[in-house]
Amino acid sequence: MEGNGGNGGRVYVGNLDKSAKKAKQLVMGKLRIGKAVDWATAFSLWPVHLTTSCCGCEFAATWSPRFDAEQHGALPWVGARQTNMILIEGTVTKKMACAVRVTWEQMPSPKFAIAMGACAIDGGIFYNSYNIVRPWEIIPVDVYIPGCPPRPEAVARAIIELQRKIRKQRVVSKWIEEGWRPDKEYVKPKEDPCSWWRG
Amino acid sequence: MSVWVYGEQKSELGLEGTITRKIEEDLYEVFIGPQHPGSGHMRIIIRIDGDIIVEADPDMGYVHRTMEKLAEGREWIKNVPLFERMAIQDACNVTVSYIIALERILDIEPPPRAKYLRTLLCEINRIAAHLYGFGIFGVFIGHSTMYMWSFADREVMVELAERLTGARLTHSYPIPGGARKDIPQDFPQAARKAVRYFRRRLEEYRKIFLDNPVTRKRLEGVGIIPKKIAAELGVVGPVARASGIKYDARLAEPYDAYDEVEFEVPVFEEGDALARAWVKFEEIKQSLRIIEQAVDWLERHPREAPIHDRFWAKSPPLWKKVFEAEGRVKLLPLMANMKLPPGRAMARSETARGEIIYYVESDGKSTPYRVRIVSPSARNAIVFKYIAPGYKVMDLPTIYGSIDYFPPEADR
Amino acid sequence: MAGIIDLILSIIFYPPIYQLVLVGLTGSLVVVIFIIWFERKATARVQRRLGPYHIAPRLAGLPQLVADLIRYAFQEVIIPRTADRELFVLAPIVATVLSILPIAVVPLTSNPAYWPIPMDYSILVALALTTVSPIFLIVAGWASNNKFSIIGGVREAFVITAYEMIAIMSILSASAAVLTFNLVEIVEAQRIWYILLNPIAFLAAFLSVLMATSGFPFEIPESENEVVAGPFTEYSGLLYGLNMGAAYMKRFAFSILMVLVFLGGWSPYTPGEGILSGYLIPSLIVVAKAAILMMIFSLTRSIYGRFRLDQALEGAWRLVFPMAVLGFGLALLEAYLGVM
Amino acid sequence: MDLAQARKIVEEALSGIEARVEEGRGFIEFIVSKENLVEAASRLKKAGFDHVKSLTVVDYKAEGKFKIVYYVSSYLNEDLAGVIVGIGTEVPRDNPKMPTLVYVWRSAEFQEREVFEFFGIDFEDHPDLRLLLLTPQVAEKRPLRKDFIVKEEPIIRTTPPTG
Repeated sequence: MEGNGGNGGRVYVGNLDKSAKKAKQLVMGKLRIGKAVDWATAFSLWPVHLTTSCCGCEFAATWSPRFDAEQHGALPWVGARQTNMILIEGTVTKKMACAVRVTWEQMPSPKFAIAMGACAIDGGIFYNSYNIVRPWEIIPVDVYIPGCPPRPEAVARAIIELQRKIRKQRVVSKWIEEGWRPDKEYVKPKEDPCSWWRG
Repeated sequence: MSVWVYGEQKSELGLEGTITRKIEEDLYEVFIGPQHPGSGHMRIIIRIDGDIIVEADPDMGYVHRTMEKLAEGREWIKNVPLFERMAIQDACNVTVSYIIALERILDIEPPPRAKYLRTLLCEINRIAAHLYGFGIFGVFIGHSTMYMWSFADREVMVELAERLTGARLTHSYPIPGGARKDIPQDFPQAARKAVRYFRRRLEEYRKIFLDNPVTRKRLEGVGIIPKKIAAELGVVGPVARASGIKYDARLAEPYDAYDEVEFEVPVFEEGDALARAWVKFEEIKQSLRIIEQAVDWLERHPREAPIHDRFWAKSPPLWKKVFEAEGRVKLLPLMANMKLPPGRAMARSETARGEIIYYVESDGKSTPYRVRIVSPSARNAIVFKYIAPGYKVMDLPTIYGSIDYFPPEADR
Repeated sequence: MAGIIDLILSIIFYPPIYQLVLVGLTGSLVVVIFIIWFERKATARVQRRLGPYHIAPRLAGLPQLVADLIRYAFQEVIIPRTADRELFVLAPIVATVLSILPIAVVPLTSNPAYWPIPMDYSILVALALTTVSPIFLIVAGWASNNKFSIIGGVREAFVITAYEMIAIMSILSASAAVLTFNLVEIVEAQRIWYILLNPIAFLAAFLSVLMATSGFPFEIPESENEVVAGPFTEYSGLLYGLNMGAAYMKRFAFSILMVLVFLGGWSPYTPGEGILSGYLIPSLIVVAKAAILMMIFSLTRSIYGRFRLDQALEGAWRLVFPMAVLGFGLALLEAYLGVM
Repeated sequence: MDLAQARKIVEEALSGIEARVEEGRGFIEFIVSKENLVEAASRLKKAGFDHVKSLTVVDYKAEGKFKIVYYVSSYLNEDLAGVIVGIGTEVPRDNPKMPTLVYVWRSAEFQEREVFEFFGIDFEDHPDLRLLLLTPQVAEKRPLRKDFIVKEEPIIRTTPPTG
């Protein structure tokens, strides 16, 4: 038993996992609202506030009045627990990789990732730097945006692409039915990105 | 609690910090960042006693992309886009001093037209960067309208820069011996229109942000840096000028056209967060003046290639035609592989956040032997450690926003 | 079998319950969806942008909150291993339920047949119920076992001390003026809306409600730049959705109270007989007025930043509290003169 | 004020301390021995140079030494603000140790930490000598030393790219 949450069988909380499973069967099997869930998630992609590098400038500009990505329902939000999208903005350094991975693990599924900028694809201008990692080594990326930095229009376009992907491939309803992302492999970093911190 | 022994000046300046890791264990330790809305790409480890910050330890390096090392392996001119990534919203200001250092080693002076062009883009960048700072500052104290307004108006300046250089942020505009492009024909009208627009908008900024009672209450008397301590900590830019230090690299060692244009350097005495906001606000006004003058000068004088003859004389006639038609200076391929004579040079320029310094050492090869960059944010980072203690937790975003700290620039 | 159905029906039609379901749950959900949309749109308008749009261009993005809620409902709910499991799950649920509970006791019509609970102290009971739900925000912050949550919870506790007295005092000033604790009598007594007779108390109540519901100059417990999401930092999925809704539902409950006390309740309309005229129309008027009041509340977001905690407390005790006292004194004077 | 005048002022301040003067473009620097560094720095500070602009270390691998120069200037004395003066020393590459100047110029604190992690130069008596930018694994390699090499693709290919 660990802490006070180990038994999970108290009367007034009940076994959350079991009841969640039952509710899932009821909702997804009988009511068939998978399509609505896909629609809702597509228009509610909230990126978490994690600026990894200088593409953050254009990230900020994407939510500025001129481009206003909030039109598409995306609202940058503060905490990792309340969001469902991570937008890697450019280079991820070895020190930042830990933060990226931890943030990704903190986010509740179903979650999505957009990698922004040339650095996030293959290092870009810093390709031979000794202090960077590729984001796809740490988290599974859904959409890549080329450019150094990409224009805000490109970022908005990536959000629309992701929306289209979610609705076409029914990513979220499949996640609810099967419990994992069918279109993405689980990425486990080869080496622990937080080893420098854990010592 | 142990106190630093601080030379002779200890009692005089009152600059007492506590040694990290030696403080009592029972204080509440809060990690602010790197995934935290109150910090950009950095972490500040604060320890709080009640609501008061006892110790703040900036933990930088989350965006350290090894520019100094990479520069040693790249050709001289390929380093320009590399260094630009330090502060892409302020690209021209950040790279112009590297170019000046190269010109000092090459012993050439750009033609006056190139100087004015660089000055023009520098000031456009400065306004854009100040507005960026204002936006982040606004969001840090919960004022989302300031963020949206300043980012909306920043687009005006970004677009102006785009007309001039072809890129939104990463212009790579200055090159050794000149600038990459002349102004387009319709640029002066657009620039004047933008200046008029900004003069009108700045009043509205003042009303909603600087004179807003809630904002004033949050900013006044927060993060005070007295003049002597500011000098001791070596802070730069608006932070120093808000503390009464009249230092601006544009005045101290005029580069480009800054000794010919008229402008003032706003200096405030209070040294608190509000004064720092006001410095930036007044600087935007001065930048508008400089833009007007530079545009007038460029319009009055005939178009000529804004690049030193050493590079331009060897160009084939076709490229001169390209310049006539498009105003674009094509670079010689030898420039990419250019070898600099051995020598050492240092140059400084005033970016939006303060003075940036390049130390460039050449050993006669096509790549630098050593480039040392000291960026304004790297010098201002020390403020967290010495100024934040003693203020409340809710003042930390205020201090962070007011010194306009930009981690990619600080970490290089 | 019939007995059970009767029992269930009698529970549903037990007046406080159906008022809670009809106005408290359904009404507040509709109003909150509208208000959050309005808040985002109005802020966007001030900030020269569009706000939520592409989700339903013809409705100007009105279903945005529906999408957000569905997304939250089907997202994983993470309960940290170090959290106090039971309290962590229960706190937001209880807080949400409690935040609309005041609606169960306020009469929304003058027709006695449709009063939820006929009693003479309805304003006192309603005010007492509003003070319970913030406790569970503190519980939520404590149960999360996260530093930011705990700091947020402590801030919430500080803010409670500041606004509670003011809210109670300024809203009770109306009952002091009419010399009754019965909300119906207070509404009936308002030949002129009480806001005109005692604007000071209204202003104090307005500010205290802003503080109670994290309205913008006082959005301190959830101040994102220091404490991420305050007490809700560790909450995800449905539980966070509940938390977020709770603040707005609380604002809705307060707004209904303020409408009854200051804005004449169902005032231009005189409730008659029958469920339509006796209950639905007057309660609709009250809800509509409350929605308008909430729209005014949401405008502060685009104008102000947030105060520091100590400044907010100082302002509350030094400025707003004397204002509430003054309003109360004014009410007593009015009672003496017999204005109402 | 130009560099020639600044040179006079500094030479006056440093009288009695043996210093090698080196001129670069845009700055002037005085190289003293390791033992005299703190004394020389204190005298410069008294002469009005109140903050460190840049702490520059250059690794001369062939000569087996690091050159460490504190480039200082003045804020409070507006005459001196226009010049950059360096005061520095040289330490051997194999055992880089030198006294800290934090107690003379507080503005050098973070830059000394940076030099420590990038070059492995040990500043004796530095109050807080920890890593600043790098992770321990990267800092072990001392990345800015010349024997740490990053590869760069040549700009002109000798063979055309295939495929």
